[in-house]
Amino acid sequence: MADTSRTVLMMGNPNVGKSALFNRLTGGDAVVSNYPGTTVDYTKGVLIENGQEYEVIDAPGTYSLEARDAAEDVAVRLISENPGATVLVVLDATRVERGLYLALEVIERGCPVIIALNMIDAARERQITVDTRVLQRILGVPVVPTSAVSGEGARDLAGMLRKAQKVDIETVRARADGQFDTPEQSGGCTGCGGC
Amino acid sequence: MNRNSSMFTLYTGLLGLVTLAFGLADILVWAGASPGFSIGILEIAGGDFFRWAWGGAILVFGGLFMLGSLRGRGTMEQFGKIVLGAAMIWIIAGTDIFARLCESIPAGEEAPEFFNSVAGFVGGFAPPYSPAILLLPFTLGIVYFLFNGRFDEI
Amino acid sequence: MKRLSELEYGESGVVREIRASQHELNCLGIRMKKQVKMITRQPIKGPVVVVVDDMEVAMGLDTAEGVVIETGEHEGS
Amino acid sequence: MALPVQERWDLVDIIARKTVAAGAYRQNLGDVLGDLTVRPLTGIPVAFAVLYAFWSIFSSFAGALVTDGFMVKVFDSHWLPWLQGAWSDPASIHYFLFVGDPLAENCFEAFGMLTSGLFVAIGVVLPAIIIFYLMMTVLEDSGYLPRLAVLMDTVFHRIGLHGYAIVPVILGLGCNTPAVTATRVLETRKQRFIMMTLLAIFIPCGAQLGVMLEVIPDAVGWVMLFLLIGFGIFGFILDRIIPGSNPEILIDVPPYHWPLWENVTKKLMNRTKSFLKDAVPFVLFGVLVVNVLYLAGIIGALADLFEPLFVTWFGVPKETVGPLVAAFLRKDLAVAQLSAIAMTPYQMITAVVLVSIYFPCVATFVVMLREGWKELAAAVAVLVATVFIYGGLIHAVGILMGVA
Amino acid sequence: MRREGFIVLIAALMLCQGALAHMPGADPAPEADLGPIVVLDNGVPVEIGIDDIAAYHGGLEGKEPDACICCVCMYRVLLAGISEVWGDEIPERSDIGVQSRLVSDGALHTAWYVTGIGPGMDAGSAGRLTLVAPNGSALTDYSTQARMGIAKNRCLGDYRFEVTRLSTGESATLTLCEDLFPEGFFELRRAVNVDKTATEAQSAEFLEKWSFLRADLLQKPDYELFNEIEPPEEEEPDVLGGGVFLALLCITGAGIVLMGKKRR
Repeated sequence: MADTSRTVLMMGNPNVGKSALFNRLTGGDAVVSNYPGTTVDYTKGVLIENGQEYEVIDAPGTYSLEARDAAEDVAVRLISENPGATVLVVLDATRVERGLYLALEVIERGCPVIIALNMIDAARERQITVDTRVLQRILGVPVVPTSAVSGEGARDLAGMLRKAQKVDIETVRARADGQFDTPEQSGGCTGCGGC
Repeated sequence: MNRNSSMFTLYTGLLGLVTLAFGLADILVWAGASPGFSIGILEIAGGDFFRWAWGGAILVFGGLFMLGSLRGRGTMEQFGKIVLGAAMIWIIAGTDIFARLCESIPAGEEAPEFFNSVAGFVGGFAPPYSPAILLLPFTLGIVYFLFNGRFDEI
Repeated sequence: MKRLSELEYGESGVVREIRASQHELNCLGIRMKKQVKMITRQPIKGPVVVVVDDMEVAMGLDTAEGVVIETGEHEGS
Repeated sequence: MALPVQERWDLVDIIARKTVAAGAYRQNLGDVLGDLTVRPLTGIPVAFAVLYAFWSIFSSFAGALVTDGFMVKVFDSHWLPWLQGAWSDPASIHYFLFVGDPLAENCFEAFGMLTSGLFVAIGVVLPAIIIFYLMMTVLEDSGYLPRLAVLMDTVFHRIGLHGYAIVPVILGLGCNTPAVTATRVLETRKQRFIMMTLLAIFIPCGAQLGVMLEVIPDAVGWVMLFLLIGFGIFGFILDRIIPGSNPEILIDVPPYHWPLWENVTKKLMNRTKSFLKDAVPFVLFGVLVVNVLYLAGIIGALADLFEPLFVTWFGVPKETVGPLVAAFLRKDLAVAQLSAIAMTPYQMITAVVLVSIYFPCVATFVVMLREGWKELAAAVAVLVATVFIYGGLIHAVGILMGVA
Repeated sequence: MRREGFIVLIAALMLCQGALAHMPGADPAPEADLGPIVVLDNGVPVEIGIDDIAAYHGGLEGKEPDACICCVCMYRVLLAGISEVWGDEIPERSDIGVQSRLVSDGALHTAWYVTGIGPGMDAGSAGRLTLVAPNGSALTDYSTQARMGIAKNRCLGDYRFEVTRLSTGESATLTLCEDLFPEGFFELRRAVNVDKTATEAQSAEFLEKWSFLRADLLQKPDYELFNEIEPPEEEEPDVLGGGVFLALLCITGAGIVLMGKKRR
């Protein structure tokens, strides 16, 4: 943990496929099940992307940073212990709202954040569409649709890791209220899906 | 469509009744009403609590689920109950067949060799069968509907 | 107005008030103005299962009693 | 910079409204089945059917196919005679430690490290563990487990847990060590303590199940029944005497989907591997230590010491002390040893139940220690009391029924 | 008959039991899973298990219930013989005829008990028992001394029995297989029981072999005991039935998988 900038912490609600995504990213073997709370301890793995080595930590699922049980406690402790780490927030595309709450909390902590919109195939099946571009614009962090089951988007996600952004929550709020801060966005493409 | 639907209702009703009867027979034989019998290719051995009392109860529930689907209207839910009832049959029959499979692969304790002969292996699947296995072909109608998504029409 | 625990099978309504463990319920999608539908109530004071946003959530009976629901054909959020 | 909770939710709502569009969702068959399996009227029979399938496949595969069909033959007619012939000097200490009884005709009764130890580990326990984890994986990946949790909550809530405790319980039926870690899904320390203690005491591990199925197939049902009743009674008591809160269940119930083959195999491999790593050394080492203890006369001394307790209070023969000491190292092996002692069926059931509720194996101890030594100490205290009370209770029941 | 039996009984009690009866020091008999002999006593079915025999024999000897080799042997003879001759029918006691070259108390008591000849039983419904001397002629003197004389030189040939259905004359002859008896069994027996010249080691050896033989008699299937009974035909596996089933299973399974694939 000498160089925390190379640490990627995966956070997300329980049962959104964090572990499956972790396995896709690192080739590791975290345990995955179709019930919330399978991961009760963290798993570490290594991802090498463009010559950069990332240490990926798969945290237990948590709904918020106010821990409810011992497993969530592990997750909250992880984020405190790795202050400089990039946080990969995994959202379930079929249940975006719940994940967003956690994502906002993480953003408020001032961590560099990148969002994986996982289970995108399940969402399509359920005819739920998530506008990634708008989401990206509002949050100001890269959003990558993925499916850990089929592997869709996992490579994109790895490539985007270095583009994780720190954002100020007030600007998020401002953008959400409709005041898009255009110049900042259009100038440097922070990796929006549109390019 | 209407004719189809009433045919299907009749079919599930009959299947449910037979399943229910077989399940009850399993339990009764276990409880000692009969020392176990075998008619043609049907055999109810009784004896083992797990297989005949517990397994029989599951068949009873399977039958009840199918009969229960006849009541009410909600189409998806009705079909769900039918599938669940058939699943009970599949569970019992599946485990029965699996048990036969497991028993007919090795040669048996006395024999010096490890694997059973091909004839012995195939012979392990010979009749008589438990009621659940006999019901198996009759659930094919449900499988057909399952795959064709025809349950909307019921 | 009814408590969530008092909904009939298949009955749905809109959340108007959450009296207890609001944060936890919120995290699971049970929030103000959300449409919930009762799936099942387990016997002898067992938990209840409801559907919110096409997702099933199971909760204890006491928790469910703390959620006030307005029934009838109201639009959810 | 942090927002108040409510404002954060408001923000979430705004963002969600701008980005998410849900089309008309049509309920599919999976959803209907999901609902049906969580309703008590249909769900409970389904739970029974699943349990039936679980046990039936377990005993067909582990019992009939692998152990009886192949392993017994491999070990008894090939490995044991070869070892007995090849190992020099049947009267020596090392022969006793590694091969055991030179006259033994099967590996269960030889009690050498390379005979009974290896046979139990590879021939009996390994197939049991593999098939158990395979079915368990399919069950959890399909999404049935949370539904079972909801159905079980009614019962579990009465004993200070909530339905989600079914996860560690089922895991514990495979091996107690991952199960202890899995208690973290429970919320309060009270719940976790109750769960850990009950796990250590009343949930037999897959290794033990496999051996029971092999040596006392007729009594397994009774043993499980007694354990289940004990689980209920002592859970109820612990809930009353342990301070702390008992929050209610509050979980997502995910929709069903087909388990992915690669995920299942991967998980099976991992779990089996970690089991082999943890358990096999313990079994082999356990046999060795027990044999050394026998040679040193310690087991004999312990047997004399505890004889009054065992004979009068539990109603089992004094020879069972040896296996009970062995149980500390590996419970499954203790069951195998018990099977070689002559006793009545009821005594056998009592003894096996005692082995189950007696100390958990060393590996479980280590994991429990990791979760906190205070909990461990308390759990041990509860355990000693439980063994004493419940063992006596079973004996009393036996006397009342006229079978002890 | 009853009177005669009574005398024999008293004689048996009084005389040395060396050649005939109990085996002192033997272990209790092993558990055996033998079905009972079922006979009709004036139309009423009576079930006779090995424990009944042991109790009867022990009782006549004035001892604990005891299932000695001869009892067990005769029991198996009757069990097998009755099923050979009567098949599935249940014989009337009075219809059973037994000829035995084994003349020991145990065999005698067992045959008495089953055919209803023994003391304390209804002579009216009794069958017929004939003891046969080694030369093949029927024994007339059933006294213990006479029988002891024969029993002294017991050999394999003495284990020869015939069970007859008196009403039809159908009968089955049963002889024990040679390989049942451990090597040197009869010599040992003579040394230990008759001549009393055995060393302690020989006695112990005999005891062990005796227990072994009894366990075999109790536990082995009929076809391993008697030369006349063929081992049951190795049940020819029903390949056709199994094959049909497997074929159907495979075809349906494949059909379902295909249907599932097509749908996707």
